[in-house]
Order: sequence, then C-alpha cells, then structure tokens
Amino acid sequence: MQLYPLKLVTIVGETVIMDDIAKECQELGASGYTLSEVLGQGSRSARNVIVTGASKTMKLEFVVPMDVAEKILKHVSHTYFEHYACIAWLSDVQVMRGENYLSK
Amino acid sequence: MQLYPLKLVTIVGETVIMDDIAKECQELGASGYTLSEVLGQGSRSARNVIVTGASKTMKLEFVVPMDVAEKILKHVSHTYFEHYACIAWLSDVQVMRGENYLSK
Amino acid sequence: MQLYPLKLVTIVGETVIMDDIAKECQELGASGYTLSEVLGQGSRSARNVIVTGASKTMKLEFVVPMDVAEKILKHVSHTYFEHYACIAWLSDVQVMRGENYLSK
Amino acid sequence: MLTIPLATLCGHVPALVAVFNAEQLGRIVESLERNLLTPIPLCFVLGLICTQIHGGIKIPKELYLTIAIFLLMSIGFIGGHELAHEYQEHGVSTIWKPALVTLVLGCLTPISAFLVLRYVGSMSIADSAGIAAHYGSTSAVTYAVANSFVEQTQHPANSFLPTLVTILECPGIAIALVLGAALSARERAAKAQATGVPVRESKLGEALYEVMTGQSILLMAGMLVIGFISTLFMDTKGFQPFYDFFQSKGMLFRGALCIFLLEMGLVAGERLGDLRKVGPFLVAFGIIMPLIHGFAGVYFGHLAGLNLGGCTVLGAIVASASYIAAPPAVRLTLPEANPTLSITAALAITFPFNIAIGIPIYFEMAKWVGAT
Amino acid sequence: MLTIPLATLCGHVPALVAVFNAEQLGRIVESLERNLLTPIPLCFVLGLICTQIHGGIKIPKELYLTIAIFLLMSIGFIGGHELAHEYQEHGVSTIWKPALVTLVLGCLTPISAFLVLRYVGSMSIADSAGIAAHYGSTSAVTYAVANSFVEQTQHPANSFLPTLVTILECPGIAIALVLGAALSARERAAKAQATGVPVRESKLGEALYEVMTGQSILLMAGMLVIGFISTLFMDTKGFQPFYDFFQSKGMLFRGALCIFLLEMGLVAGERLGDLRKVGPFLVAFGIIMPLIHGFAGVYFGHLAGLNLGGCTVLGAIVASASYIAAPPAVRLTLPEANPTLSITAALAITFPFNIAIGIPIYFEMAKWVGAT
Amino acid sequence: MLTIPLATLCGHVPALVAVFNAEQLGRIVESLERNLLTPIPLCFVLGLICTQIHGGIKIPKELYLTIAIFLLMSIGFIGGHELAHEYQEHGVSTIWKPALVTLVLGCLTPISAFLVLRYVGSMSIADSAGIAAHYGSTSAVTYAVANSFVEQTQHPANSFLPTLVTILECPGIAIALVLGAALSARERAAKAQATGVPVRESKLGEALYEVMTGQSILLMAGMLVIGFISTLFMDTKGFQPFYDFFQSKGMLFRGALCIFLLEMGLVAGERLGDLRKVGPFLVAFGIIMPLIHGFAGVYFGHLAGLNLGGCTVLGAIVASASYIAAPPAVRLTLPEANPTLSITAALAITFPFNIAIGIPIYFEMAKWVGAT
Ligand SMILES: Nc1ncnc2c1ncn2[C@@H]1O[C@H](COP(=O)(O)O)[C@@H](O)[C@H]1O
Ligand SMILES: Nc1ncnc2c1ncn2[C@@H]1O[C@H](COP(=O)(O)O)[C@@H](O)[C@H]1O
Ligand SMILES: Nc1ncnc2c1ncn2[C@@H]1O[C@H](COP(=O)(O)O)[C@@H](O)[C@H]1O
Ligand code: NA
Ligand code: NA
Ligand code: NA
Repeated sequence: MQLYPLKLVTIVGETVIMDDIAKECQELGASGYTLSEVLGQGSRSARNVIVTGASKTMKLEFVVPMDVAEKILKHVSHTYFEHYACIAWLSDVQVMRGENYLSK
Repeated sequence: MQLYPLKLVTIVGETVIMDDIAKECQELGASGYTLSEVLGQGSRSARNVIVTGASKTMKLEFVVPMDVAEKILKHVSHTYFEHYACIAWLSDVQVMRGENYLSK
Repeated sequence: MQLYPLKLVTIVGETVIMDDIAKECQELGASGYTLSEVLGQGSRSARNVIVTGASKTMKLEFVVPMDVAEKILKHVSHTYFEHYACIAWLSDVQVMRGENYLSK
Repeated sequence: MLTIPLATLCGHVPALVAVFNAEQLGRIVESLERNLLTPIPLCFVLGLICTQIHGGIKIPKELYLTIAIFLLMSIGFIGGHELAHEYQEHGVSTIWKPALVTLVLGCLTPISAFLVLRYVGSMSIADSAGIAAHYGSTSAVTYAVANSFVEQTQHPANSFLPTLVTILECPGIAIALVLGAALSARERAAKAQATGVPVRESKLGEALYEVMTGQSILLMAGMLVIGFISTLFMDTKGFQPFYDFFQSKGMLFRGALCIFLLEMGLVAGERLGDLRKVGPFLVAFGIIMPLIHGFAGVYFGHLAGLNLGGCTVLGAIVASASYIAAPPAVRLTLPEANPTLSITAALAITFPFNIAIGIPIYFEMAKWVGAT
Repeated sequence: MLTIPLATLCGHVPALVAVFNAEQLGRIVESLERNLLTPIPLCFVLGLICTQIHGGIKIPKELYLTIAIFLLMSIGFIGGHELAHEYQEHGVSTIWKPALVTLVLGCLTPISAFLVLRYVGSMSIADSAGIAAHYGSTSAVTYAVANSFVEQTQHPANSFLPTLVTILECPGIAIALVLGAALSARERAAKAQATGVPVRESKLGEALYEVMTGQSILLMAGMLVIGFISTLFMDTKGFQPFYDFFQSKGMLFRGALCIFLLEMGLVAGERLGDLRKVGPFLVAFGIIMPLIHGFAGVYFGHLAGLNLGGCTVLGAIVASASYIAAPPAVRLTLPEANPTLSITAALAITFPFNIAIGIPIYFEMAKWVGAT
Repeated sequence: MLTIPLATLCGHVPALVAVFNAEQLGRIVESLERNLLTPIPLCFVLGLICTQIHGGIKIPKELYLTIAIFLLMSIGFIGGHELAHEYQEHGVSTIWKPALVTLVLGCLTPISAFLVLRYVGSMSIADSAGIAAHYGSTSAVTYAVANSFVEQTQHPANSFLPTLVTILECPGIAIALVLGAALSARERAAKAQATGVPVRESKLGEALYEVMTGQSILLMAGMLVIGFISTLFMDTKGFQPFYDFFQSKGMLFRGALCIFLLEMGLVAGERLGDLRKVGPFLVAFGIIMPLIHGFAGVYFGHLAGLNLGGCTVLGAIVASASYIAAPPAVRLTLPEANPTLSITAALAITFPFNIAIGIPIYFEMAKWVGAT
C-alpha cells in the first residue's frame, strides 16, 4: 500500500483567531483540518484572553502538500504572529491514500 | 540516553468507529494508544454523524515499529476508508526507552 | 520565509504528574508548552489513578532545541518513567519564526 | 402478515383526510395555538432563529447530556411510581393490551417506513433500512413534550405510558437493521468479489446489543423499576423529595425541557441547509409518515383502551423518529447509508413537525376516534 | 454633543462628594453590612481566598457556562413576564422614557470612559478604546446581584429593568470599537508602509455582528419575548412550573448565583496578581469611573421615573463593565490592545467593587436624588 | 499511645460479635431492607448492573463534578446554618467533645489500618501506608447517604455532624503519608545507591498542603462559615431561597445523590474486575476494617454525647474511606504504591458495603451502645 509524502502543519494559538485561520487556510488549499482544545503557556500567553471558563488555546492541524504548507505559514506569520499568541510548525508525514489531500 | 526510532501512526475519524479501530490495532501489535476528542472538517465530513452534542471526530495515536504501522494502515484503509470519514498518516519519532513499545 | 529546525518533544502520562513535568521542563529551558486531555491505554495504564470522572491521562508538547529536548527526556526518564505510566518521544519539526523558541 | 396493517392503515386514509374538514381544522388551529404559544416550542423556535442569523447561543454538550439523562430518569422514575399505583389497583389487567399493541406497532412501523422509502421513494436498500430504523424507534423528548401538552389540556395520559415508550424504543431499530443487513448482504458479496477486497464482518449483533443496553433503555427501564419498588416500600414522606425532583409536572422537568428544546432548535437549524440535499421526497416522507404512524398509534391505542391523553401520546411516540439510539447503530451496521439523509429527516423535519403541529393533530385524531 | 453629559456629570461631582457626609456614610456602612454578609458576596470572597492560598476549588467550565445560560434565560423570561403585566396595565407609557435614557447612557459611557483613559490616563488609542468597550457595555451578573440586593431591602426594581439590561448590552461596545478602529486606522496605515507588511482588513463589521447576535443578547431578548407571549396566552396553572424554574426570587436562581460568584471569585483572584502590571491609574479608574457612571445611571433613571430599586439597579448596570461580550470583540478588532489591562480592570477591580461596595452606594445615591 | 485505642477496640470485639445475635440480626435485616429499597442505593445498583452487562449509561465527568461541588457546598452551608442555631442555644458546650473525639479517631484510624495491612496482610510499606491514607480519611458521599438514612428513620443526627466530617478529612491522610514516607525513605536511599539514580526529592509537603487546601475542605469549611454568618445576619425571608437550594432534606440534594450514586455504581462496577487482582485479604480488610472503625466511631461518639443518629453517622464516616482527596496525594508521595489496590478497596468494596449494609449495622451498633 503506497503512502504519499505530505506536510503536517500544526498551529497552536489563542481561541479567538482559530476559526478565521481554519477558514482562511482552506481557501489557501487545505482539503480539511483537525481542531482540538488545549491549554497553553508561552512567551505571550498573557495575551491569551481568558474569557472566564472558556478554553484559552486551540490546536489546528492540516495535512497538505508543501506549497500549501508554505502559503499557510506565510499567511499566519504575517497576519497573526505579531499581535496574537500563536506558534506554528511543519513536519513530514506519510499519508494513507494521500492523493485525497492534494490541493483542491 | 538512547532513543529508539519508531513510527507514530495517527488516525483521525468519526467517533463511531474509533473504539473498534483501537481494539483491532492492539490485536495487530500496538502496545497501547492515545485517544483524544477533536473537531474535524474534511471532504466527507458530511458523513460524520452528528449525534446531537456529541463529539464528531476523534484522534488516535500509536507508537509502533514499522511492520505494525503498515499492518495498521492497511487494515484501516481496507476496512474503514471507503465508507467512513477518516484520515491516517505516519511519521518518524525517536522514542524514550522505545524497547517497551515493540510488537508484543 | 525561513523555518528553524527544532525538536518536538511529546510526553503522554497520568494526569497527577503532568503539572510538575510542565514546570520542571520550563526550568530545563522550554519557552512554553501545550497541554491537552487524552484517554490512554498502555502497559501500565493500571497505574493510572482513576479519580472518579477525572481524565486519566494528559499529553504535553514542547517545541525546543535538541539540547533542551535531551535534558527533558533524561529528566522524565529518570524521575517518572519507573513508577508512573508515561511515554515520551521526539520528532523533527520546522518552526515558524523559530528563533522565539530557543533556550531562554 | 404485513399486508394486514397496511390494509388497516390504507382503509383509514379517507378517515385521515376526513380529519381535516372545516370544523376539525378550526379545533386543530386552536389547539395548535394553545400548543405553540408555550415556552417549550417557543424555545425550539428561538434555537432555529439563532442558527438562521448565525447567532452565538451555545449549549455545552455536557449540559445537553445532563438534561437528557435527567429527562430519561424522570420519565422512568415517575412512570414506575404511577405504575405501582395502577398495579395496586388493577394489577396488569389494564396494561397488557396497550403494551402488546405498542410492541406490534414497534414491529410494523419500521417495515411500513422501509417499504415506502424503497418502493415509493426508490432509495437504496441501505438508506431505506437506515431511515426506517430511525422511524421505527421513538424519541423520548417528543414523549415529554406530548405529555406536557396533554397535561396542559387537562387530559393527562394513562399512568403507564412511560412503560410504552420503553417498549417502543428497540424493536423498530432491530427489525430495520436486520432487514437492511439481510438484503444488502448479497450486494456486498458481489462487490467484494469484483474489488477483491474481503467483506468486513457485519457489526449487526454488536450494534443490536448496544441498542438494547443503550443509555435510553437502561435509564428509563432501570428508573422505572426503582420508582416502582420505592413506591411500594417507602413511606410517602420519605418518597416526597425524590418525587418532587423527578416529577414531570414539576419546575425542573419543564425548565429542563425548555433548555433542551432550545438546543434541539440549534441542531435542527444547522441541518435546515441539508433539506435541499435530501430532496422533496424525503421532506414529504418526514411529514406524511408520522401522520400515518401517528394515526395508527392513536387508533390502536384507542382499541387497547387508552384514554384521550393516552391515545394522543401513543400517537406522538409512534409517529416520532429516534435521533439518539438509531444513528450510531445504523452507522455501524449499514455504512453505505448516508447519515445526512436519516438525521436530517428525523431531526430537521419530523421532530419539529411533531412538536409544533403533529401533537395537536394526534389529539384531534384521538377525539375523532372516540377516545375520552 | 458629548460635552453636555460631561457637564451634567461634572455639575454633580460635588453632589457625588456630598453623598459621603457623615450620616450618609453611616447608612452606607449599614447597608454594606446588610449586603456583604449574605451568601452571594460571601461566595465571591470564598473564591478569592481560595486563589490566594492556592486552594483546589475548581468549577468546571461547563457548569459555569450552564449557570450563565440559566441566569440569562431567567432574567429574560421573568423580565418578559413582568413586562406583560406592566404592558397590560400601562401600555408603553411607563417604559419608553427609561428605555430612551438607557440607550443614551449606553452611547455616552463608552465615550466618557475613552476620554478619561486617553487624556487623563494617556493610554494608547487601542487600549483606551478596548477598555472603553468593556465599560460601555454591562454585566448581567452585576444586574442579578443588584436585583437580589434591592429585593432583599424590600425595594424591588421596576418590572422592566431586564429590558434595560438588554438595551445596554450592545451600543457601548459598538461605539468604542468604531471609535478605536477609526482613530487607529491612520496609525496602522503608516506602520504598514514602513514595514511593507500589508494591513490586514479590519474585522470590525464581523465583530460588531457577533456582539449583536451574541449569546447574552439572544438569550435575554429571546426569552423576554417568550416570557411575554406565554404570559399572555397561557393560563396561570400551566405557566406556574416555568415561573418557578426561572423566577429570580427562587431557590434555583439564588443558588446558581452563589456558585457563579464562587467561580467569579476564583477568576478575579487569579487576576489580582496582574493589578501590579496595570498600574495605579487603571486601579483608580476601575473604582471612580463606575461611581461616576453609576451616579449618571441613578440620576437619569430618576429623571425617567424609575423607583428606588430601579434607580439603584440602573446605576449598577451602567456602572458595571462587560467581561463576556466585550473581550473577544475587542481582541478581534483592536489586536494591539493588551487584553490584560481591560480584563483585569473589569473583572478584578470593577466587578468586585460593584458587588461589595458599589451597589449599596448606588442605593444611597438613589435615595439621595429622591427616588422612592 | 497507640496501644490504648487498639486495646479499647479489641476489648469490644466480643461486643462487636454480640451485635450479631438473633434478635439483633432481625432488626438489622429489617433496617437493611428499609435502607436498600430506596432510590439512592438502588441507583448505585443500577450503575453496577449497567457495567456488568456493558450497558451504555455514561454520566459526563462535568455532571459528576458539578454534583460533587453541590453536595459539598450543601453539607457545609446547612451545617453552618444548624451550627449557628446550636451555637446560639448552647455555645460550644455540646460541640467540643465530639470534635475532639473525631480528631482523635482521625489520628488513630490510619495507624490501625496501617498496622493491620503491614503486619496482618504483610503488604509493602508503600501499599500499607497508601491504603491507610484512604481509610484514615472519609467520604462525604457516605456521610450524605448515612444522613439521609437517619433522617428517614426519624432519628436526625446532631446538627454539628458536618463540622465533624470536615475535621475528619485531613489528619488521616497526613499521618499515613508521613508514616509511609518516613519508613520508606531508608529503602529508597539504599536503592538509589545501588542504581546510582539520584533519589527524587519527596513531594510530601506539597501533597499535604494540596490535601489541606483541597476542594472538599475548602467548599465544606468555607460554606460552613458562610452558612453560619448569613444565618446570624440575614432575616429568615431573605435566607429561605438559599436554604431551599442547599437543604439536605430537599429535592435537589436527594435527586443529586441519586445521580451521583448511579455514577458511583458505574465506577465501582468497572473496578469489580480488579477484585481478583487485589486478593482475598484486601477484600476482607475492606469489610472488616470499616466494621471496627465504624464501631469505634459509634462508641466514642456515644461517649462524647452524640444522639442515636449522630453516633450512626459518625460511625459511617469513620468507617468510610476517601476516594477523592487521598488518591492523588498518595500517588504523588508514594509512587511505589499500587493505586489499583487502594482505589479498588475504597471504591469497589468499602463504599458499597457501607452504603448497603454498613450504615444499618452502625445504626444497630448505636442503639446497642445505648445511644438515643
Ligand atoms: N515552546 C513551546 N512548545 C510548545 N508549545 C508552545 C511553545 N511556545 C508556545 N507554545 C504554544 O503556543 C501558544 C502561544 O504561545 P506564545 O505566542 O509564545 O504565547 C501557547 O499558549 C502554547 O500553547
Ligand atoms: N487535510 C486535512 N488535514 C487535517 N485533517 C484532515 C484533513 N482532511 C480530513 N481531516 C480529518 O479527517 C476527518 C475525516 O476527513 P474526511 O474523511 O475527508 O471527511 C476530518 O473530520 C478531519 O478531522
Ligand atoms: N504504543 C503506544 N502508542 C501510543 N500511546 C501509548 C503507547 N503506549 C502507551 N501510550 C500512552 O502512554 C500512557 C502510559 O502508558 P504506559 O506507561 O505504557 O501505561 C498510556 O495511557 C497511553 O496514553
Ligand atoms: Na416511531
Ligand atoms: Na457600563
Ligand atoms: Na475513615
């Protein structure tokens, strides 16, 4: 069974921006995403708005080809990194039936 | 301190099948698993049964040797990929005291 | 846009020790961490204290340079691996604006 | 064996129509108003509106689950309590007939639904069976709303209706799934040969067991027994606080229903968009099938000797479609079935229809068949 | 246009001081005691203490959200119920003036707050506007506590106060955000040129819409309508359980408030550490601004014909700062604003101040301006 | 110092046996029935059954936590309320003796448990100390159930029992952990030399602090103070809704207990499988130790002048084992201890035993020692 080499982009940041990021990244070519609630601590976590009881931080994952990955990282870096608490990284993954997750 | 090179298999799919997958993968040789609730969006997420209020999607992770990883991906690909919303990928990890996670 | 090659250290273990681990790893040089609730099954999960209704297991992620990664794994391996249910692994990641996450 | 009920039903279609003559209509509209302008359906409407304007109301999943648990426990506990009284007075004499009728309806409704879907709607076997499983079972919340309705109209239902809800939960799902699995087995085998992919063993047994030992059943049946026993063995004073906590006329039950229907409105509203996807046939099915099943419930309920409230509520629960127990069971056993179809029909069409319009109609039907 | 209210306010600063003469003080202290030694504020204190000794009390997020939903629904539903009675008796004659006054106050308080922050505190445009958005809106919990206070002092507020809370929620946030966005637009443009990074399109519109269709508004306004309608169309007997469930004098509402304030104490306590960060000016602002806004509320409320309880409660809600609707809206539209400042001021300074000391003071103010 | 209590206890073992003579047994069986056939224990049974048939009942973690919070707050608040009345009438004269006795029992029970485990059961130091920590502390839910029992038998316990629960929570855990840490320190040092791995500093202090400032203590003690104060300073009318919300005879408290015990049944049921792992000794320990501790509680309670209900409840809480505060503390300080042993014993053996059989026995013991 063949596996496709693709990129896994992981973005962790304050909840208030994650919905927008998810939307925007799909426009940049991601075929889908996986979102989860986390608790985070970082250099700017003071920035994390603690709306009482609400989850501070969320984690967003995209399985995408390299070109889309770069677009996503550029976008997040330019639009959100300055003013919002967030971090993003890239890693190599071998995806099952990966052809389904190539740019739309 | 030596680290063992092993594979991390990540499966994200609709909740209804994840328990079975976890069981079956342990039979295929995984020494354990880590399961978490996520929210997902994908090409077939329409398929995700939204039982009111219940979490749509779950994420399942296995740290396993290559041979087990392949068995797992084959199994998931054949048994679930066609009719259920799911995605699976493989990545390289260096595991602490990895000897504990070799095939049983 | 340049990406920094760093290490992602992932630790999964029983809830009762995770706060301490998070604190100790920051002292070892991690600039932050991401923590999430998971459900786990492993060789020693019997060890996982099931305080009624509370989450058994947690997952802790650090984006750090190699030297810090090694310190973290050494510490966890020596201090917790023997008596507590936990697993830890290392993987390679390319981090956006990675200079922010170098040792403090 | 299955022609009879169809005959019975068809025999009554004119009747069904007759229900809608002028004077009847007037009465329906009136009780429609009496039903619609109360907090419970209005909260459902609020939820719908919220989704349509993309509003921010969010009911935490755990609150939803908590209310579901409370409602199921209440229905069971109070049911058991009433049953104990009924039992002390009349033994089983008044109960066995309605129970039997309910069981029969639980076995026939999935079949009638399947036939209509497969042969009138010419849907795939899997989809027909999947949807039939939903309509063969019942919705506890529809029961609760119908019960509140008849209580508000001063025609409380017979004490043992909760028992009937419990009886109605399983058989429909079981029969529909068995039907679907059997009929689609051949297809799969063929496909398997073609593709060479081995057929994965069916999860039918597993799924059926999960339905029969599911949360709804265990909580309702379990609390029914508990309510029954403690009514027999406790003094009224000691029993009172438990009664106050669970009683369906009480503030907790009614208040919880409001919040629950708000959430139902949010969920149904999110699904309104899928109405286009499911097409006109399924929309019609989601309204007409309940009317037919509802009439069957009312009619047979009357034959079994239920009172006016009882016939109405039985009609409502027979007409209702399950959206909690059925979906996962169907998903596991009939993966080819598209869940969007079944859930949209059950949640976005039939549930609102019953809550808003159906229940008053079943009430009029019950009067019309002569229940008192 | 904005000089007038300031004038009005300044004109009354002596008055404001006069409030604090000996005999008044005595009365304040007394009602302070009457207010402080009740479970609701004491639970807040318990929460504070717990954080200071790093204690283990944890209120699950979902419980917090559930209580918030219940409180908002109650405020709306009972509000609508009372409104229906008021309406049946006097039509809109008694309501329009207070509603208008509230709307005006909702438009002026963000501006007064902004001016003080920007020119007295010389804070950045973004921070000034961000904090102003919080103080221009209101806190439903402060309303609930104020309402309990006046009920306990046997001076219940006018029936339509919940309507005023709903009116007060949005305008303040909207005006402050528009102000901030407009004023900081130029700055950003300049910066963009310098860095060459394109300006990201403002999310103002989106954020405003989210505020106006947010949970607080929809639940309060929605339940207000539902309470209104069902009061008109249901018989008292059928309405009773819903009334018992939601009523603000009832055990559920009061008990829920206790748990909610325990959580508020935990949250405020965690933020006490940030008091150092925010500096003395903001601390002073968090106490004096509410006193000024509170007096404005009391004064104009009296002019609009509110009773003693009504003036007190209006004062309290005008004085209160939003910590639920405002933060995310500000975060989205004014990312340069440091949320630690606004949230600490609203949660760790103004909220406790109002709960503990403010409300009794507004009560005395109301007496002093002659409300009865 | 520790020989005395043992002597006292041993001296009463015959007595203990005597409790079980024919006529006594009859009475026990009878009150067993009176206890068992009520909703609270029956809900526990329902939970057990559900796990044995792999049923689908799931209580959301947040609901469990919410009920726990509510029960602890209720116990404290009503306790404080009653205490205020008691205090106004008799000052501390009636309270200090029972309080002292409770403290003494809190210090002795962990030691007696440790000795039995270590020298009769010859378990490891760590395991003995770990389990002793559980049995030295108490279970608030066992208190609540015992309290409901005596209220239902029309022998309400003395008003200050909640105070005793609070006193009993900590010392047992502290003493057992110190004991275990001290004794196992040498072992570890040796082991460290052998392996060369440095000993990780003990987390004893940290863990003890966490126990003493844990949720249970803070909520119970905190609400106790709040209930006390507001009883003294509020008028009855204003106090009523809070009383109705929290009162232990009320529907909320009893209803919440039902749901809580359902969950306890689910948890205990999951652990039944571990009974094999823990072996016959621990099973016997889980039943006999509570009987001994329970008798000690009843006996000394009687000496301290508690009434019939009071002795029964004190017996029950002394007999009960902690499964909330103790486990994490033990896990942190005695990692070598196997949590499966302690939790299975506390949750799957002692808790059900006390709920079902223990409480009625302590009731009979109390009668037998002459409490009235
Ligand atoms: N070194 C790190 N390792 C893992 N997660 C991090 C790290 N630094 C930051 N994060 C995550 O990114 C979020 C924002 O970080 P920051 O922008 O540094 O405040 C934090 O809440 C963490 O969840
Ligand atoms: N490109 C992607 N990146 C990350 N997660 C994905 C992606 N596509 C799908 N998923 C996850 O896999 C689940 C099923 O995807 P699908 O089968 O495409 O509907 C979704 O609910 C997502 O959680
Ligand atoms: N092979 C594995 N793959 C993924 N996660 C694992 C694996 N083994 C253990 N874990 C996780 O690590 C935790 C502790 O494992 P253990 O110490 O083996 O009981 C478990 O609860 C799982 O969440
Ligand atoms: Na049905
Ligand atoms: Na305000
Ligand atoms: Na004990």
